[in-house]
Amino acid sequence: MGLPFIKEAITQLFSKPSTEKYPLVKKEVSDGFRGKLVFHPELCINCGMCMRVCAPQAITRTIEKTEEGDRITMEFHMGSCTFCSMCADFCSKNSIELSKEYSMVVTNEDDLKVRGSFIKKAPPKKELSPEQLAKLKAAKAAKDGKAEEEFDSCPDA
Amino acid sequence: MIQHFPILSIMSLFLGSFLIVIFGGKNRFIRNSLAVLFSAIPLVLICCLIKPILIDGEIFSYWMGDWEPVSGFAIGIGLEVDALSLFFALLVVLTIFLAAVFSLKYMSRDDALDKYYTLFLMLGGGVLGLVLSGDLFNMYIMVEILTFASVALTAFRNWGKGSLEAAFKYLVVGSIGSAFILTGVILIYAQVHTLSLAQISALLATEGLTPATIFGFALLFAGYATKAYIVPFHPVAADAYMTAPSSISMVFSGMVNKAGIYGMIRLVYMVFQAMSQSAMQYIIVILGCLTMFIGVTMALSQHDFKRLLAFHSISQIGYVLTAVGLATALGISGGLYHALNHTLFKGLLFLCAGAVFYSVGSTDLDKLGGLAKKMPQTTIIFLIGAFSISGLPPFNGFMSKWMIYQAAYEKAALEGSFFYALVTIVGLLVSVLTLASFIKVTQSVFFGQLAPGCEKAKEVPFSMRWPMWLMAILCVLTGLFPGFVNRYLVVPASAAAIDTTGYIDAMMGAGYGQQLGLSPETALSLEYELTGYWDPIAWLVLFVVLLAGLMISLGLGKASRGPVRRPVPADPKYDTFFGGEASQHSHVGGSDLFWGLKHNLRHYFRFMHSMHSGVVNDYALWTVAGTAVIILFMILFL
Amino acid sequence: MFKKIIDNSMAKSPWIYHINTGSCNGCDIELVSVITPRYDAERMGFKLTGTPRHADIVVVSGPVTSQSKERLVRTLAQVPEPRVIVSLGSCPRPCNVFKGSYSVEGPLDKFCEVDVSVAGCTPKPEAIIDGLALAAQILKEKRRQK
Amino acid sequence: MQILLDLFYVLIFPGFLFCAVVGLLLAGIDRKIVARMQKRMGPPIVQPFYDFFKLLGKETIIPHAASRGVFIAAPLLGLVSLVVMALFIPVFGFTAFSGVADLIVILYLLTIPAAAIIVGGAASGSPYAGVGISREMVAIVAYELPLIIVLLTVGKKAALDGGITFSFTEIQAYQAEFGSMLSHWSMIPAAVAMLLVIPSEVGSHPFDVAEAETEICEGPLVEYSGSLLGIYKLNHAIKMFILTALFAALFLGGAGSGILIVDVLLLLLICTVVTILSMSLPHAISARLKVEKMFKFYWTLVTVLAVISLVLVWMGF
Repeated sequence: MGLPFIKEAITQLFSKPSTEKYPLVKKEVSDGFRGKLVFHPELCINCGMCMRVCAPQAITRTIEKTEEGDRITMEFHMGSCTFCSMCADFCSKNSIELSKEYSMVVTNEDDLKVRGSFIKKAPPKKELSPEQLAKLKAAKAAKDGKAEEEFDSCPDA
Repeated sequence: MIQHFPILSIMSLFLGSFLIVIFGGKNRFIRNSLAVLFSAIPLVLICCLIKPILIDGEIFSYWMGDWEPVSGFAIGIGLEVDALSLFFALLVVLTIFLAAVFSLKYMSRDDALDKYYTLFLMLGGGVLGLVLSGDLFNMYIMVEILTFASVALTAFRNWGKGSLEAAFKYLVVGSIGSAFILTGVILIYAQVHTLSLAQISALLATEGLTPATIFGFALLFAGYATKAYIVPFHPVAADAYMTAPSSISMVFSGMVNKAGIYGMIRLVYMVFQAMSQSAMQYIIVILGCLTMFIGVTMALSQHDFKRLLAFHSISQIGYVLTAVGLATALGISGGLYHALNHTLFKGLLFLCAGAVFYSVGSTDLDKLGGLAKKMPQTTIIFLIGAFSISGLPPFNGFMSKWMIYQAAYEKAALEGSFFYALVTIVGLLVSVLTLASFIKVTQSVFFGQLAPGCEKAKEVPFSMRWPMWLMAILCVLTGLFPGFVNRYLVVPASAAAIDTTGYIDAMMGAGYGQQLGLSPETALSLEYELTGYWDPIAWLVLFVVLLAGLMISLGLGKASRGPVRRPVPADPKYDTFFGGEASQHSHVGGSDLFWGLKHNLRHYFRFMHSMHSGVVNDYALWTVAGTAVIILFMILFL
Repeated sequence: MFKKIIDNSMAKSPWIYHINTGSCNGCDIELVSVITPRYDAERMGFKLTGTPRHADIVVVSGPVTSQSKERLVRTLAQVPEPRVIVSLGSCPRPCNVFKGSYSVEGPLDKFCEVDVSVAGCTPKPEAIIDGLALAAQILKEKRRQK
Repeated sequence: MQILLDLFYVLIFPGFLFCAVVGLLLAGIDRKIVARMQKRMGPPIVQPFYDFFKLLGKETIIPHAASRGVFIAAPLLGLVSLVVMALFIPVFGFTAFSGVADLIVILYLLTIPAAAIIVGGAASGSPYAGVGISREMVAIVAYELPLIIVLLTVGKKAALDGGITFSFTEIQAYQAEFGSMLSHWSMIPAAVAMLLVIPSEVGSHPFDVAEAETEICEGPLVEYSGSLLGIYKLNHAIKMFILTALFAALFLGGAGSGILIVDVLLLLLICTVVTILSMSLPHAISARLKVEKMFKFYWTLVTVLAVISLVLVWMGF
């Protein structure tokens, strides 16, 4: 029965422990660490790419109509995130980046949500003359009968 | 009048047995009251003898029909009651009485109870006659009576599995033992022409042992060893104890094997005075150690409550024998003390097994479980018995075992013999194994999960409980007052065991020994002291004070401590933890408590299992072979 | 005073019981790494126990799968009060990538009150230490309020 | 007055309070040293106190399947027998209840805490406890044989007139006259055997087969919670003190300095050293043994060591 670790144990007893004094001494993480997400709403263009690539569906977008335009709120739920960094990679405007903050400890789940909102101004509306309006109305009424489904399927038209 | 008490007590047992045959067949009440009455009479009579014999140190001799010795030759049949006889007689009558009371309820579901009580009282009469007798041939007759009564009682529940088989084995091995005794008696009679123990003793002491007497002695020794179930003769005991009704198992282990021990002590100390020879000491101690160790290791691998207790019974008899074989004052006192304790705690444990059988209908350890909630009193009683047999202080087993260890180790120091040091080690180890084994019983019978068949178990009726409680209290008392027990029971008995001259003189008339040139010296002095003697009372008081203090402090700290919750039914919080699994789907189970032990000692256990084959031919062979070895040893070395 | 000692000890000796309810093992490994010499949570009194009866902090990792739901509920019930439940990693509460799976019964909040959640997939050991320290403080508060 | 003094002995010194504090401190030192040997920082030395007080504040759950009385009484029984043992083990010249100390009493008393764990575990009705107590049982049988031999060896060696003794008073007297047992070379194997018996008797790490928390959920303690568990942890700590003190009494005893405080401090020093040697070191360097390996280890190596001493002592060395 060999006991190879006696020497090791005794040596360690008189040397410095390798424990990091974590809560007292904060620790820097290495490069490339993907921590808590930082969102720069001023860069976002509301393309929705991040939502499409997010596997855990941690990103939600809410759109409110306001006076100045649509108020778009991006909400990144860190509690549901896998930190794959796909959203950041796909963001053409670099409005999403993953910081080095790793300590995400909360008692309330809502505190884990990273939000950012910006206002997407509505495009300036063309002023139409009454005649033009009447023309459009007539055209619409003529169309109504034959192409209701078409209209439904193409709401942008 | 008091002179007649010994014979009256024997007669009352036999008379009771005949009366039950005549009147007990029809009426249950008459039968039961006869049984209790005629087992209580000897108890009273024998207790009356305590004062003159144990305390005042008299020796009663009684010649049947007043056939006193003629010109120094004993021609009549004598009873002789000295302290040793009375000591064993007390165990016998106590056991008989308690077993009779226990039987009333316990056996009430069987039929043919008149035959049961007949045999039962006859068995008691046989054992009582044996220990009170002063006549070698009379002892043989009593041995025959008790053997055949035992055989019949073993087979009493003949509907049970294996009881007829056990009875047959008992019959064969018991008959071989009886035959040895008879042959021994014949040989001795041929040499000395008398059957009185006292006279044989005196004549052998003056004339010395011849090869013929040694041969006779060896046969007698082996015969009584068969009755005490020491090692080569033991396998039948396990079967018999297991299949007999529990009240009878209690009687077997409480007094029938004590009868064998009594016979051996009487023979080696008194009649043949062989204990001064170291060869004799060696063979008794070796047999004792073997009995101890094999008994307890076999007990470890048993799956039946009563069979396990039976092997423990064998093992504890090994302690008694070892202690007796040490031939020191402390040794024989320890041995007798242990015999007393063994009667109490083993009787108690067998009664507990009986109670369990009465409530559940099984003694299979694998089928029992969780009875502590159903039978709380039996559990406490069983725990007292288990602690006693394991020798935990302050129960009685501790005291006697301690005397035995000290005797063995002192003997080792005295003779400078390493052998006796090993004996001490074996003794202590066996004690630990006993504890381990009883933990297994406790765990698998009383604690653990409630087994499927045990839901309807109920506490046994009062008439079964109070004999158990009485014995439990006696267990505690004999543990708490060892000084008292020593002074009034054990020391007089051990003094009587070695006081040959007094015995001879009481029987044959004063000065008989001196006439033959026997010196009146006693072989041993009974002065001993226990090194590091402790006071169990002080210890117990301490224990109680501490426990009370702890309870109070825990109670006071209630404000600051979390609440102790009582279980709420159907709340998963109070379920047993099965790793989150529902209990019915759990695969966890500790089936074999001694797996690690058995795995490491598997060769030993395999050998032992092959030895305990259950084949009666084998057992007869062990008996004869064992006897042959004993005879050979004695002729060579004595 | 005695009460105060007990309250203070509460925060200084939290024992952890760890339940894996279908986790990918990532969080489990990181939790174990917390008791390695490098992070050594024992210096703050944390200790992994083997049974819920001894636990103060229950750490749950993994989305609650339908297989593990029953076991989780049963085990959580067996933890004595006061207790704190920590959800470790992204899985237990919003179910992470397993959201909406036929075999996931989560979130954990359906079955018990979750006190602390540590985000990360998997959280760094430092984050786990932070979370456990917070849980210990909550434990003390719970004891005090009682 | 005598009663007050006795109460002081029982409750304060060397009884309950003293051995609880010292035991918990030793447990803390053990944990710290083990951590340091494993290159960790380790908990503060008072950590066992925190654990104990915390457990007092927790809820105590008694499961359905448990038999309530025994479940509650078992840890108390163990604690009481340990405190009683503390009264009997001499601190050099001083014993609280002199003349009653005895090797055989100690031997039996030592089995009571283990039996208490077993009985408590059995009473809890858990199958894990079943596995645990079966292991505990094998452990008891394993370490008890060498322990018996060691005690008998000391009992023979310490007797002055060629006889034997089981009395601590005589053992101390012998050591006061002829120097401590450890200074006789024939006793060294026995001392080593005793050092190996201690961790197993305490249930310390490489030999804690019964309470293997990673395999069988703490074995017999699986259903215990709250203050009852706290008492078990206290028992464990006191056992550490008792056994190290027993080692000190058997092998490093003597007259002492005569001043009680100095003696006590010396005893504590010895206890600490013995704890580190016999418990921390094996804990730090080895993994838990399998139960059958443990049995083999004790019945071969340790027993042989003890027997060597016994034979040497019998030969008069």
